[in-house]
Amino acid sequence: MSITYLEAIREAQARALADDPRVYIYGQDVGAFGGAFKATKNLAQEFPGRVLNAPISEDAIIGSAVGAAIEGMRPIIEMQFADFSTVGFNQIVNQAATLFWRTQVPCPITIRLPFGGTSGSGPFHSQCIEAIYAHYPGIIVLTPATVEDAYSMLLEAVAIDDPVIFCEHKYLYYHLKADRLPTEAMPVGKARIARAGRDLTIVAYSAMVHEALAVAEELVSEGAEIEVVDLRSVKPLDTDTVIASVARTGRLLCVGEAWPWGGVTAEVIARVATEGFGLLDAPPQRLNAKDTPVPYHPNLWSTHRPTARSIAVAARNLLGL
Amino acid sequence: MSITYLEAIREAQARALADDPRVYIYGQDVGAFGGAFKATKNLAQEFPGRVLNAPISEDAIIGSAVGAAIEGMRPIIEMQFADFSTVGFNQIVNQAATLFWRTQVPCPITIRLPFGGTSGSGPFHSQCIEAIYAHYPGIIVLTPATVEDAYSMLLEAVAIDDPVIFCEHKYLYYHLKADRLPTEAMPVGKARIARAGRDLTIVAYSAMVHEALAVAEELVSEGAEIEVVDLRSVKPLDTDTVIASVARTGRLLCVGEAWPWGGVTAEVIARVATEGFGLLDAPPQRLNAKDTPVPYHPNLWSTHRPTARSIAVAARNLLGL
Amino acid sequence: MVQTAPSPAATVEAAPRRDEFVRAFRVMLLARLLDEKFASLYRAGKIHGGVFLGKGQEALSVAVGQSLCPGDIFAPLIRDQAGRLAFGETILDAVRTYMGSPLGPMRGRDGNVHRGKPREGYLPMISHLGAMISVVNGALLGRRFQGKTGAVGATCLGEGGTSTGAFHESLNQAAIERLPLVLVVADNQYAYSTPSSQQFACRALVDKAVGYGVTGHSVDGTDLEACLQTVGAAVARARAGSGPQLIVAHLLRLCGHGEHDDAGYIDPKLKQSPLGRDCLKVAEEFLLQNQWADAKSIETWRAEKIKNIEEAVAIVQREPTPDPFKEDWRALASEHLGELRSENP
Amino acid sequence: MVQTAPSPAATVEAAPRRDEFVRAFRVMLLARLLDEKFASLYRAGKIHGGVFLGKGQEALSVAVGQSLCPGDIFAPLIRDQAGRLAFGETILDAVRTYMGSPLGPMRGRDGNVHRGKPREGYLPMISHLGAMISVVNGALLGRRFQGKTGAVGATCLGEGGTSTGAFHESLNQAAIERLPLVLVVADNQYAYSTPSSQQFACRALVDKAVGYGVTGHSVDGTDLEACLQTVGAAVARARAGSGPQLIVAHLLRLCGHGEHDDAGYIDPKLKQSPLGRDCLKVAEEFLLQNQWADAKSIETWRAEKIKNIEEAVAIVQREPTPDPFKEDWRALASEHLGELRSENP
Ligand SMILES: Cc1ncc(C[n+]2csc(CCOP(=O)(O)OP(=O)(O)O)c2C)c(N)n1
Ligand SMILES: Cc1ncc(C[n+]2csc(CCOP(=O)(O)OP(=O)(O)O)c2C)c(N)n1
Ligand SMILES: [Mg+2]
Ligand SMILES: [Mg+2]
Repeated sequence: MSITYLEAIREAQARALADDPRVYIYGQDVGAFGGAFKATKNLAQEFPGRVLNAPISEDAIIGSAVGAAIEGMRPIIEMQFADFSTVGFNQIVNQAATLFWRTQVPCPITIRLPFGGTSGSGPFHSQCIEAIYAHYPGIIVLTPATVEDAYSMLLEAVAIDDPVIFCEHKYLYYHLKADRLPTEAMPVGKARIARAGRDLTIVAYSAMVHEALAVAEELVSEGAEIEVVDLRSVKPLDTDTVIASVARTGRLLCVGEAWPWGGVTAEVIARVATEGFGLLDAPPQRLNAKDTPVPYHPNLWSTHRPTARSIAVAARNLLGL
Repeated sequence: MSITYLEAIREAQARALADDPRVYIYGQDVGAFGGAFKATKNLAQEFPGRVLNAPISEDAIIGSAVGAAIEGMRPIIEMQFADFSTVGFNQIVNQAATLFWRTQVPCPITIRLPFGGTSGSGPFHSQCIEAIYAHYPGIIVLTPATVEDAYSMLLEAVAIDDPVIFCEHKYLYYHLKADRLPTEAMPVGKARIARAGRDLTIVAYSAMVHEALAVAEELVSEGAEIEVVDLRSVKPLDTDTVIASVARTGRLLCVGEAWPWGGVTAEVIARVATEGFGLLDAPPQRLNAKDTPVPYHPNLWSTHRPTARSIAVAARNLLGL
Repeated sequence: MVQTAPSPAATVEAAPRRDEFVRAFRVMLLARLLDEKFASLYRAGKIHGGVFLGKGQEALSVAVGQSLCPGDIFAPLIRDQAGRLAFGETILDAVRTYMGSPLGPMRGRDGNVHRGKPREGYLPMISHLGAMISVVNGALLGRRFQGKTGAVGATCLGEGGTSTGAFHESLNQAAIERLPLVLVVADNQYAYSTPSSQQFACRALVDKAVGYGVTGHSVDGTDLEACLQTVGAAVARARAGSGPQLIVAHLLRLCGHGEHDDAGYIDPKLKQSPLGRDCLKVAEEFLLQNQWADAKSIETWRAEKIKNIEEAVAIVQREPTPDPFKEDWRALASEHLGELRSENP
Repeated sequence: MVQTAPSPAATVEAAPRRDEFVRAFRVMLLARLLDEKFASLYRAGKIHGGVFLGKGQEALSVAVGQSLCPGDIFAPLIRDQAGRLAFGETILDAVRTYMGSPLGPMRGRDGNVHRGKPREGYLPMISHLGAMISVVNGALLGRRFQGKTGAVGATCLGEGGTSTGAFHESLNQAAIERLPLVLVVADNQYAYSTPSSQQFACRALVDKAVGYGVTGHSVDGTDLEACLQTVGAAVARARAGSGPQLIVAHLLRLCGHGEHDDAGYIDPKLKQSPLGRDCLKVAEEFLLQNQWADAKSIETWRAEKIKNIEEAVAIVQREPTPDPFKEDWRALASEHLGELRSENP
């Protein structure tokens, strides 16, 4: 048996629906059709009345989730693409994110954002916008990089008493497979050492973890042992694990698929520079997508985002190879 | 004669309207009433037909500005409060910001955001959200800290062929006065040494510049010479001026009124750490607002944001005082 | 409760109508007096930030609050002091929120009209106009999921707020899900300084109802009795399962947008028109005319309410102000997921 | 242009009508064939990303494009191949955009249906539904500021798109400013898989018009002649100064949402109903019946258009693909304000 990242997301939702009567799913085409990516395949049939199609009204979709959460429900919201969450932005950052702080009433909603670049998807179906949510207080932002995390972190997201932006990478949907679903999991908030090493720490998250791992593998032949830290959650961000890794390696490269200004890589480097300055043997470096919209043509797209190729260049530079 | 920051903004708009027939102003209550803050006072009367009231439709307000820009106009859009730009967010980051890159047709629109905290304004009338705009490609984000910059940078914003988010600080509206309007100005994109010093660089922008200057003044008596860099523009960010200052002082404290995660302070520190690592004699530090919504009560508000008091504590720590 | 002897005109059938009217009038009176107190505290510099009054809108607002039952959901807006009180808000909670008391429901974190108690179905507005409607929808959906029936959700908006995308998306959402939503629009002729002619171009706002497939109601917002009847009927229809109800009330804002605003832009002709009548005066005259109350009892009520307000203000003024060092500065319910770095110490 | 001899039925008055119809038909035919070519390129793996067809919507779409004049503004949506061609788009531009050619108007930066030439009044959609309407408004406002009169702006939307806040805000904005906007809604019964019953609850979408104070038109979207007449009349009204026009056309999407979608969810009853008629076939039959064209000429047209399409594809396939090293990777028009740091080298 083998299960994809996408199937893991479906399975997590099936389990959440089965285990907790407070859970329901709401989003465009999530009903009988099973969602644009089939992440809710058969769930409407298996859980009648609990998986609802929404109109093309992202603002109202999110707003209603907050209301239901106030009444004790635990909605899972599917945005058809992360990019479209910008029209529901206000309800996320000003309604959902402030509720608990203002009233002490928790707002347990999970907003699933199919995000990240895939070839040929262009400027409006490829964005990585985790940073704009992480910037606001009152929101948790998760970025699972593995099939196991897609499953266990989504289950945990539903259990968390705060709004969770669940960034599921569309590139990983079909490309990533595991043998089985996990039975135990690291908690949200903890980063993972995806590969141990002692010469350089590459901090990455979501799809970039796999690019970083490929580089670590590739550079073995050049004598470098690269440690790869998978952040898993970008807010909260597990600074301790990152700093402990840098303490071991003395060198930091932070890689993100998002735009440069104020992204995860800026936040990670700022934390390491302020809290772990003395551990650094060389200037920390970061690698982001280019500061333009995400291009449509594969030639451009594969240059716009970091890849194993460009990460390897940066890693070699940092390692003096 | 004396002129406030707010009046400077009015004067810049009057001059833009007078000098360029392509300029018009559109926003809620900007017409005969002169705007919620009176930033467009008398402009509708002085420039008939060119200062239009808008319905409460931020999405359509911004979208229409893009259309007019395509036809060669240079709209100035007033958001009543920066916080409400979140409902026009999509048109800013996905429509305006991508137009030039997609089509080579420039999108010269200026979006004025009255932003920043004032006592008693609470979670939805106090936000500093420059970072969410700066994160996106295709947008320029300005944060004038002085009366002179409010005037000259707004004029320059209108002349720039790209969407400009013009963050005007509500606290400075009435608190800041100058003798006259400037006749010449530093260009957008250049940071300013607001005060020279050799022991510590404090990088700040907008209202925080004045808090930083107060600290610099205060710490003179303790023997410290603090250099204050006013970023003026947070995107583009004048890394060269910041790094040159750090080269002189060896120490960096970056202060922002926004939330911590991925804000201007993260970006500045990441840049200095990656590009000017060797210049730092001590770990760089940053100071932001607390990671909660902006509180209503003055007691809470004045603790939530950095102030001269808290900046002085951080500065003393960095200086070993 | 009513202290006058039943007048000859008051037949047996009229008694409940009279009781309802008098009850509403007394809440309107309280709301007006409380608003006036806030205005005077504002002028005295005792309130930080803005003060937003409901002057001229009390009849409509009280009708909404009073038409609801315990267990219903209510998301009022900036001009709903009357509706809030009718729905059960205490004077103390209102004063505490305006003064930023840590003992109020918002604990000094949020203020003025941004207050509520979500656990009691009383939803605290965020400032973004239109944004509360879908929250009410969701609360009603939540009830439906839980098999709880019979509740209604009401929320208020100005005519300016109907221009928001949020208004549209949420009214449509309610219509599709056939939720028991009562959406009450006070067309008070202005959105801040912007006249309705620059806000919409339809002949009557209530004409929007048909485009959503919801029931539309139109009412004279200066007439308490009409408001009670129309809103009461709409709430009853929603409760009975007839889906969303859109009520548009016509009236004039009899104050500034906020207390900082002298509203010099309001067309004097409107003030003289029937729209410009003060609903509280109209209701008082109606009371007297019908002999449902006499001038003396009204004076007694007024004195009583002023006393209640002054007591509440006195209490709150003696309360501690929020202590930043006692704040946990945590925006998350999940304590273990909080971060405390790079912040203001 | 029309290659058949006038039939006896075609009176002198009918000639312009006939010419218009034939012209439109030929564009519809081209659009259908071009769409089919995109579908086959997609199946052959030659197109990256999605392919979105207008099958069943050509009559409506062509009517929009053909009713506009040079100097007008047009913001089409995903199912508007016909309207784009009628408005003047070349086959080459369409193919180049789908194939990501650097010589196309979007130069490989954007693709498929996201294309246009803003300088020519042809606005390139962003994906967010409803977002183009206010851009058209603004273009019309810009013209007004410049004293340029007589132009109309048209834009298209699906019935699903009417649920967006953007639709509402922008139609209201156009109504307030009384802009010459023609908003064409294709109610093709589904938004992706979502049937209209889960998208809105009003009896007829056109009932929304009254709530905005704009003129509403309803039309059978499978009937080319009706589309030409209704859209033509609406455009004329807008041009004459009657303010925004809302057109709702009824039809059925005769393809998947995109070519990845087999549309198995479409109710077979709808396919059999009059809504399910193929507008191209209906128009062809109408042509033949009226003897405005014979089968042979239609075949000739088809062959000619296939040839044009194949030529264009052949050209584009020989064109270079975008070269990332020739890209300037700059999102700003203001070169001096760009930043090139911390990016992918
Ligand atoms: C989305 C949004 N944009 C702008 C504002 C600023 N604002 C606050 S109240 C107001 C006017 C509201 O007018 P209306 O809805 O008619 O209500 P009224 O004040 O007349 O009761 C405006 C523009 C806001 N709160 N929300
Ligand atoms: C704001 C927004 N939300 C979601 C989407 C994803 N999406 C693309 S097309 C589509 C369905 C559109 O249906 P409709 O408007 O009826 O047009 P049709 O495809 O039927 O022509 C959806 C949901 C989007 N493009 N924009
Ligand atoms: Mg109003
Ligand atoms: Mg459709």
